Amino acid sequence: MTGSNRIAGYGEVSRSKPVTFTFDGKTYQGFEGDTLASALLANGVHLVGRSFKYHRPRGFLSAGPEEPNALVGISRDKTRSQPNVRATIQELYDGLIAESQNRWPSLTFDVGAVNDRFSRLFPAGFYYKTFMWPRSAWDKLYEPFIRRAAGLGHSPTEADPDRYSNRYAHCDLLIVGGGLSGLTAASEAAKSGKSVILCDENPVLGTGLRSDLRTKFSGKSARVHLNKLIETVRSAENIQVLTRTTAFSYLAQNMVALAERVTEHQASPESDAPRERLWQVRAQKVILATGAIERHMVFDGNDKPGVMLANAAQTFLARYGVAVGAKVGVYTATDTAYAAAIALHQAGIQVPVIVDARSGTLSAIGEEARLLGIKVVNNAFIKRVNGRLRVQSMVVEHQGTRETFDVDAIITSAGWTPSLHLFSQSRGKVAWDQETRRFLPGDYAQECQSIGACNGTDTIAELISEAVSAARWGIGSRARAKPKIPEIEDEVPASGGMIGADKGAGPDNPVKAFVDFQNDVTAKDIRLAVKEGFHSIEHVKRYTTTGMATDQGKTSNLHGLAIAAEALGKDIPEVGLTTFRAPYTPVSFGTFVNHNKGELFDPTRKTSIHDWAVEQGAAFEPVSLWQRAWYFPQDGEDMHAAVARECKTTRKIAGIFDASTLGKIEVVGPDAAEFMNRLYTNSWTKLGVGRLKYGIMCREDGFIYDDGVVGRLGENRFHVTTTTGGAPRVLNHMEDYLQTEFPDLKVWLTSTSEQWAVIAVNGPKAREIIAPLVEDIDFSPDALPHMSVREGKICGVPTRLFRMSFTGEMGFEINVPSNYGRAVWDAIWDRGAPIGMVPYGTETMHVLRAEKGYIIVGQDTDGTVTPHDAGLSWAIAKSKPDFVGKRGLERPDLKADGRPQLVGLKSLDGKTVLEEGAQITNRMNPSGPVDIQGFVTSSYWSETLQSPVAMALVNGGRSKMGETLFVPMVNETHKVEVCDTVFLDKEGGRVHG
Amino acid sequence: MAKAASKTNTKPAVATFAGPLDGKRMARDSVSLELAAPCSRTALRADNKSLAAVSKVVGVALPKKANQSASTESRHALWLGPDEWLILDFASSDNPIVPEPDDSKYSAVDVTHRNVAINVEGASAEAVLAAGCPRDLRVAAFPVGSCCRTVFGKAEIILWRRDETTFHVECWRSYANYVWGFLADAANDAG
Amino acid sequence: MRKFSALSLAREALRSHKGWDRQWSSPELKKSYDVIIVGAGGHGLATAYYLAKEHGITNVAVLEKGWLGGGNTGRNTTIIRSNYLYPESAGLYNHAVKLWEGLSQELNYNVMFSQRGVMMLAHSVHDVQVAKRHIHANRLSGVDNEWLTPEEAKAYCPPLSISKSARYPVMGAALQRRGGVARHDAVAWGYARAASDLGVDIIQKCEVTGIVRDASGAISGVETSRGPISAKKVGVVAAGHTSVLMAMAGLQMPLESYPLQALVSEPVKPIFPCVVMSNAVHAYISQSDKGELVIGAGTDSYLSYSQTGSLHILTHTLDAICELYPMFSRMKMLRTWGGIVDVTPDRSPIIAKTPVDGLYVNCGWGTGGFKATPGSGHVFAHTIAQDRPHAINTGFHLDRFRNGRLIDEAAAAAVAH
Amino acid sequence: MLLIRCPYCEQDLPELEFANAGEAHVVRSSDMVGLSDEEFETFFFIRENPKGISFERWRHVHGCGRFFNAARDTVSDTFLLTYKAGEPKPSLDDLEGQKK
Ligand SMILES: Cc1cc2nc3c(=O)[nH]c(=O)nc-3n(C[C@H](O)[C@H](O)[C@H](O)COP(=O)(O)OP(=O)(O)OC[C@H]3O[C@@H](n4cnc5c(N)ncnc54)[C@H](O)[C@@H]3O)c2cc1C
Ligand SMILES: NC(=O)c1ccc[n+]([C@@H]2O[C@H](COP(=O)([O-])OP(=O)(O)OC[C@H]3O[C@@H](n4cnc5c(N)ncnc54)[C@H](O)[C@@H]3O)[C@@H](O)[C@H]2O)c1
Ligand SMILES: Cc1cc2nc3c(=O)[nH]c(=O)nc-3n(C[C@H](O)[C@H](O)[C@H](O)COP(=O)(O)O)c2cc1C
Ligand SMILES: [Zn+2]
Repeated sequence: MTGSNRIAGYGEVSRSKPVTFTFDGKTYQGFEGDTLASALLANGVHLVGRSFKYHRPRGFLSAGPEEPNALVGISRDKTRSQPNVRATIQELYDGLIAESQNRWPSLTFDVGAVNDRFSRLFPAGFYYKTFMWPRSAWDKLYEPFIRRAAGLGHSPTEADPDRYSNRYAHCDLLIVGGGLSGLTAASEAAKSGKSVILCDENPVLGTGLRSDLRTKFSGKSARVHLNKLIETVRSAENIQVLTRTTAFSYLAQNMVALAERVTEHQASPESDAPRERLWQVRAQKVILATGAIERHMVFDGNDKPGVMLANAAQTFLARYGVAVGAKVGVYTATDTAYAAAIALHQAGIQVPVIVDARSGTLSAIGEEARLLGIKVVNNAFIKRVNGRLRVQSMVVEHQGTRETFDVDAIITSAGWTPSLHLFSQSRGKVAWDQETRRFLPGDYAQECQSIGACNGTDTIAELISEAVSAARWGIGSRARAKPKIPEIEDEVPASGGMIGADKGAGPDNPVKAFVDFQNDVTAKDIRLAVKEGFHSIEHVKRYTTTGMATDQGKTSNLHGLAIAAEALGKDIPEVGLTTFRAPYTPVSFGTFVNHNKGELFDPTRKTSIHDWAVEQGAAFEPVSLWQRAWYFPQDGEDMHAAVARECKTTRKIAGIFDASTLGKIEVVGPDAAEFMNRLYTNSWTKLGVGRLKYGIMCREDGFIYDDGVVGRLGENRFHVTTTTGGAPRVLNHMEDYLQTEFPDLKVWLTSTSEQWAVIAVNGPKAREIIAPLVEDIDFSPDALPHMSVREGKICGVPTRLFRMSFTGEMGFEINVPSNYGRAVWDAIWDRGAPIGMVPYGTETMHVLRAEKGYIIVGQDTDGTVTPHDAGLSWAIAKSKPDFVGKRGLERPDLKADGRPQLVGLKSLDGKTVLEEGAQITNRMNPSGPVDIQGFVTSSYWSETLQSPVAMALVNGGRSKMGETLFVPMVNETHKVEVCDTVFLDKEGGRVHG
Repeated sequence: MAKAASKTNTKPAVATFAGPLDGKRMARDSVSLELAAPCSRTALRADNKSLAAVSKVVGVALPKKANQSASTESRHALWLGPDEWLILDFASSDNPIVPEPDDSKYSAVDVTHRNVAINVEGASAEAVLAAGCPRDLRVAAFPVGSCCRTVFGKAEIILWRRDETTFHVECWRSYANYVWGFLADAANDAG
Repeated sequence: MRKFSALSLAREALRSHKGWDRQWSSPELKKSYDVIIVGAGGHGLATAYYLAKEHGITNVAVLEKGWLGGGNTGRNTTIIRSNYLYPESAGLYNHAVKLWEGLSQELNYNVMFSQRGVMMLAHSVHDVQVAKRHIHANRLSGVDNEWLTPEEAKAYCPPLSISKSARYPVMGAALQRRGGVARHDAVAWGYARAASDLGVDIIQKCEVTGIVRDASGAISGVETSRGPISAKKVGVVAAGHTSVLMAMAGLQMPLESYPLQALVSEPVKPIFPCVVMSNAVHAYISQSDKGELVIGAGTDSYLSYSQTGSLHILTHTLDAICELYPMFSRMKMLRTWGGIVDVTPDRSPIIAKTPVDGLYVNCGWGTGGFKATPGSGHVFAHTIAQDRPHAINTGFHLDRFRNGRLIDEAAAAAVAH
Repeated sequence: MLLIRCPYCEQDLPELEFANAGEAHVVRSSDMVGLSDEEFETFFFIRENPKGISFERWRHVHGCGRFFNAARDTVSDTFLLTYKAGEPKPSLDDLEGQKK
C-alpha cells in the first residue's frame, strides 16, 4: 500500500525516498522523514492500539511525545525488541517492524473488549471492593486473573546486544528546547565565547513553529525565519546542538540529565555505535524553552480512532503532507484550532463544521473561517461520536437542537498547557495565573529561566524579546540593544481555552468522556473518587490512576484537576497539581547503565599471581572486588578432595598460597606507635623493631572491626596488614581519627596493599624451600624467630620477609613488589614442586586456621562480637588510658553474663561436618519455637585430625566446656560437645618447624 | 595437575618485571590508549612547615595548591592533597627515588608497583575521559599541567594533563584492566 | 459502613455508582482526645484502628500534615517478608505476616496481599553462610525460609541470569514463599476506612508543630497548624520526621533520615513472577499487578527531607538490575521518586514508651517497615493502651542504645527491605 | 549528584569524589573512660538529624583526602558553607540568612 492520504505540496518528508515497513504483519510504504504515525495515517490507518483497562480501540491523539494511545512494539530482530514505543516519535526506517499491543487475538477483534461492555462494573478502584471472598479464591482465582490483565506491550526476553554510553558535560548555558524561543536564545548566545548546549527531543529544530503555515515573519513564512536561526546556531562553534535528545531530569545544582537516541531512527546502525547516550550536564545557567502541550476536549467518545488534537492534524499536514481525514470535524475552546481547521481547509480537506464550546461573539479568526465557508457553531458541544474502529459521524448539540455531521476524523483543542515538568523538577514553585487560568513558573530554586510557550508567553514578538534577554542573562552579557523583532502577521496567539469537562460530559452525564486515555480514566471516575472521600488531588490520582500512565498525564492532568475541583467546589489552585517527577518521557534502562555492564559492571581485582592459578585450573571465589583462588582441583577432584589433599600436604611438606589481597597500610612518623596504641586494642610501645604482632581494631562501640598482623620496620615505621575486604574502610577509619580526633599526632598513612604481592609458604619444609632464594637475611631460627620481619632481597628483588603463620605450621609471608610477584612465585614453585609442595587456596587456608582456632573477622565475628567474646581478651592492653572501643566495651550488655562466646564444637559421632550457620540449642528435639543458644560460624572436615572441626558462638560458651549441645537440622539433630577452639598442636610447637 | 618444576637451580635469575597492561595499545580515529612509559613512584607526605627542606630532598619544588604539578627534566611532583604529593620519575624505571627520612620531616613510601599508568592521547581524549570522570576537564577548568585524584567509572584514578590532548591516567594495579576496558569502551563512542 | 462486595458493586453498577459514600469521614477537629496519633501513614492508621478495635479506645485523632498515606507508605516497593535473623525481629515481622494473611477480610478492603514469594540472592561464599544462618534460625522460630540452588532459583524466577561468568554469579538463594507484596495505597485507605468507621477522627492537612507537656513534664497535648489540641497520650508515628517531632518534646533520637528512591518501568505483560532481592548488588525488584517493574534503589549518603535523591544512586541500581536480568536493558523507566527513611544505628525499629509520660514512639523502620504495618500498629496500640509494651515489642525499646543490647540485623549482615 | 566545595581544594567538585561522614562537631571526650552510659549513648548514637541546617562531615576521599565540615540545608539539599576540620561551628542565625 502507498500513502493515499498524502497531499501534494505539503510536508517536509523526502518523497523521492520511499521506505517500507510492516504493522501487524502488513507491509506499508512511507517516506524518509516520516514518523511511524504519519506513515500509518498516510495509509489511512487510524486504529493502532487498545486501551489498558477496557481494551477500547485507539488511534493517534497527538503528533508528539505526549502520545498516550498510539503505543506499539518495535523490533529489529528477536534480541532487539521494545514495547510501548510512541508511534508519534518513532522515526520511520526501511524494514521497521511494528506490532500493536494489548489485544487478542487481533487488533480489530479483541476478546478483552468485553471489559468495555461491563465497564460499569469496573469503575475507578473497583478491585479494592471485591475479589475478597472466599479467602482462598484470592490466590487461586482472582489474583492470577488480575495479574494476567497486566501491562500493555511485552518485555524483551533476551539479553540486549546493543551498546550505550555516557558523557559528563559542563557548560555555561544549557538551553532545553529548540523551538522558536530556544533557537532565538541560542542564536543570541552564538559567538559569545561561552559554551552552550542546545538540546531538543525532536530530530529537527523549530518544531512548534514548523506546523504553523500561516504566521508571516516580515512577509516571509515562519520556516524561512526558523531556517535563518538554525543556520546561525548550527554554524556557531560555541554551541553544541543535540537533537533527538530529551532532557528528562532536572537535578540538584543545575545538573540536567539528557537522553540522546543515537541509532533508533537508523535502518542499519553501525555495529559499535551506542544505541543511546546519557548526558549528565552541569550547567552554570539553564534556559527552559520547553513549549506547551495541547489539551483535548473531554466529551463522550473522545477516545475513538480518528479523534485527535487540532495541532496534531496541522502537524501531520504541515510536516508530513498527510491528511488525517477527508471530512474533518472540529471541536474547540480556543482559537488555535481554527488556524488548524483553516490550514486543513486550504489543503483541500473538507471541514464541515467547527464546534466551539465558547459563547459570545466570534473572534477574528472565527470570522475568517466563516468567510472561507466553514460552518461555525458556538456555545455548542459534541454530544456523541459514532463509529467503533474509526469515527463515522458526530452529533452536535446546540441550544437544545441536535445535528449529525458525517466525518472521518475530529480534531479538538481545549487550549495549551505550558510544559512545567523540568521547571518543577528543578524545585521551582508553580504559580496559578488567574487571568489566563493556567499554571506558570513562579519562584525559581536554581539558576534557571523559562521562556516562550512554557512561560505562557503567547505572542511571538514578546517571545522573541524574552528569549533574547534570557540569553543575555545566560551568557552574562551586558548588551542593552533592543532585539530586532520581525514584523509578525496573521499570528494566532495560543491563549484561552477551557479546563475540565464540557457540557456534554457534565456532572450528571454518565457518559464515557475520557480524561486519561491510556488508563481509561473518565470524568465520572474522577467524580466518583471525590464522592468516596478522595479529596486530595494525590488521592484522586492514585485512586483513579489518572496521570500515571506512560504519558504521565501530559494531556490529562489539568482536566482531571479541574473536574475534581468542580466536584469539590474548590478553586483549581486550592486543589493543586500532583508532583512532576523524572523522567519527562520514558528512558531505557540501558541508557542509565551505559558502560557499566558485563566486565565493566564492577572492577574485578586480580593479583599478580592470578594468571598462574588460572593456568593451574584453580577454582575462584569472589571476595569483595577480588577474585581469589579457592582451591586447586587435580584431575577430577571435587572441592572436598582437593582441600583434603592441600591441607594434608601443607602440614606434611609445604603449601604455597597467594595472600596478595591482604590490605596493607604503611604507618610512618614520630608518633606512629602512639597512633597504633590509640587505634588498636593492643599495646605497641614495647614492640621491638623487626618484630610482628597480631592486632585487633575495634570501633568506638567495642565490637571487632578488623584484625591483622603488624610489623615494626623501624622506630617510626609500621607495616600494618588488614583483612582483604576491610582494607579501604580501615584506612578511612584511621585517617578519620588521625585528621579529626588526633591531629596532634605526627603520623602519615599510605596504602601499600597493591605495592606488595604476598606469597605465603607454610609447612615443615618452608624454610628449606625459600632460604636459597633469599639474600642478606639470616635465616637461622634464632636470627629469624617466629613473629619477626626482615628486609632484604629475594630473587634479586627487595622483600619484606614476615616469619609468621596463619596455619600453625612454620610459615613465611614473602612481600615482594607486585610486578615481581609472579616471577618470585615461579622461582619458589620451581624449588617447592619437586619436593611435593602444593598450591592451596582460600578454602584450605580456612581449614588450616580453623584447626588452630584462629578467627576470620566477618565469619567468626559479625559486628556484634567483642574481643572478649572472641576469646581475645589477651590482646587488650588493660593498662592503656584509652583506645578506640575501650569505653564501648564497658557498657552493661557488653559485660553481661551469657554473651555469645567463641568456642570449639566436636561432633559426637566423630564424622558429621556441621553446616555453617546451623543453630545450636540445648534441647534434643525442639518442637515449635525454641531458645536458640548460638550458631556455627566455621565448620570443616579436618583431614589431618580425621575428624570434623567447628567453631561456634554460644551463649556463655566458655562456661560450657565439655557440655553436650544440639544442632537441629531438617531431618536429624546432631549432638555436639563444647570444646576449646584450638584443635591441633595446642602447645604450638609446629610453628618452629 | 600442578606442573612439576622443570629445573631446580638454587641461585635463580633476578625476577623479571611484569605489569598488568604490558604491551597494551589501542588506537581509534581521534584517540589512542597505551601503557605509559615506566617510572618510579613515591607517595610523599609532609606538612607545610617543612616544604622547603623536603623540596630539596625531592629535587622538585613541591606545589602548594590543588591541581598543580611541578617538574624538572624527568621528575614530576603532583599535588594530591595539602600534605600529599605523588612523585614520578621517568628516568628511573624502578627504585625508591626519595630516601626514607632520617628525621621526621616527611614520609616517603615507594609505590612504584602499586600504580599503573595509561596515556590517553588525541583530539577526543577529553571526551573519552568524560565518559567516566565527572570533573570539568575543559582546558579552561583543567589547564595543561593540572593533576588531581578523582574517579573514573567505579575506580579511583589520578589524572594529569600533560598537554591539551594528552592525559596521564594512573590507577591502582588491580584496577588497571577495568580502567583500560572502560577507556576502550568509551573510545568506541567518543574516539 | 457500606460493605464492599461483588454484590454491592453490581448493585451500584445499575445506578451508575451513585450510592457509594465516603470511605472515611472528614470530621471537625475536636478540642481534646484520649489519644492523638501523629502521622497517618500505614503504621499510624493501623495503630488507631487497633486502639479502637482491640482496646475500645475510640476517642482518637490521627493528625496528618499532608494527605493520608502520602509518606513512605505511598512510596515503598511493598516487599513483605519475615525471615529476619534475631528471634525478636522474626517474631515481630511474622506477627505482621500472619495479620497480612487475613487483612483484606479484616478491613473489608482488598489490599491485594500477594504471597508470590520473596527470594534473596547469595553471590559469594559469605552471602551463602549468612543466608544459611538465617534459614536455620528462621526454621527454629517457625518462620518459613528455604535454600534454593541456582537452578532452582532460576526455575522460580525465569528472567534471572545464573550465568557462571556473571560478575557476581548467583550461588543460591533464600526463599520465603509466604513473602510477597501488597497494594500500598489500599493498606492506608483500608485502615483509614475501618478506623473512621469505628469512630476515629482522621484529620488531614493538620501539621503538629508542638508537643505540650504539663508541669509534671507529662504530655498534655499538641500544637497544630489548626490550633492546640489536648490529649493525655500522644503516639508519634512520623517515620522520616520523627526526630523533628521528638525534639518538640525535648527528646533527641538515635535516628538519621535519608533519601531512599524507587522507580517503575513502563507496564508490560506478566514477566516477573516473584520478588527478588540482591543485597550484594543492591537491587530489589517485583512486577506490580498493573505491569510495571517496581524497583527499589539504595539510600543517598546524606541526610535529606527533600523526597528526592541523586541520579547516580538510581544508575547504580539499574546497573545491577540489568546485570541480573539482562533482558530488561531495553525496558524504559517511567517514573522515579523518593521517600525519607528514618534509620536507627542497629537497623531495627523503636516501638516504645519514652522518658516522657504519655509520649510513645514508633519509628526507625528505615528502608523496611511497610511489611510490618499491621503488626507494628497492633503492638503499638497495645503499648499505648496498656502503657507497657506487648510481649512482641519488648525488645524494641530506647534503652538498648544505652545498655548496648542492640538488635543488630545490619551487623549480622541482614538487610534492608 | 551534589556539587561540593572542598575547602582544601577550594573548588566545587562532583559528589562522586566525596563521602559523607555523618554529623559534625560531635566531640570525642578527652576522658572517654569517664563517660557515663548516658553520655556515651549521646556521643555514639544520638543525632541531631535536623530538618533545616545540618552540620555534617564530608571527606574528599577521591580527591585531596581531607575530612571537612559543611552546613547544608536538608530541605533544599543545598550547601550553605563548607569549612576546614577544626574551624569553629558557624552560627545558625548567620546561616539562616543565606538560605534560599
Ligand atoms: C523508596 C522506598 C522503598 C521502600 N521499600 C520497602 C519495602 O519494599 N518493604 C518494606 O517493608 N518497607 C519499605 N520501605 C519502608 C516503608 O515504606 C516504611 O518503613 C513504612 O511505610 C513506614 O510507614 P509509616 O506509617 O511509619 O510512615 P509514613 O508512611 O511515612 O507515615 C508517616 C506520616 O507522618 C506524617 N507526618 C510527619 N510529620 C508530621 C507532623 N509534624 N504532623 C503530622 N503528620 C506528620 C507524614 O506526612 C507521613 O504521612 C520503603 C521506603 C521507601 C521510601
Ligand atoms: N504559547 C503557546 O501556548 C503556544 C502553543 C502552540 C504553539 N505555539 C507556538 O509555538 C512556538 C512557541 O515556541 P516555543 O519555543 O516556546 O515552544 P515550541 O513548542 O516551539 O518548542 C519547544 C520545544 O522543546 C522541545 N522540548 C520540550 N520538552 C523537552 C525536553 N524535556 N527535552 C528536550 N526537548 C524538549 C519540544 O519538543 C519542542 O521542540 C511559537 O511559534 C508559538 O506561536 C505557542
Ligand atoms: C508500588 C508503586 C507503584 C507505582 N506505580 C506507578 C505507576 O504505574 N505510574 C506512575 O506514574 N507512578 C507510579 N508510582 C509512583 C507514584 O506516582 C508516586 O511517584 C509516588 O507515590 C511518590 O509520590 P510523589 O512522586 O508524588 O512524591 C508507584 C509507586 C509505588 C510505591
Ligand atoms: Zn579536596
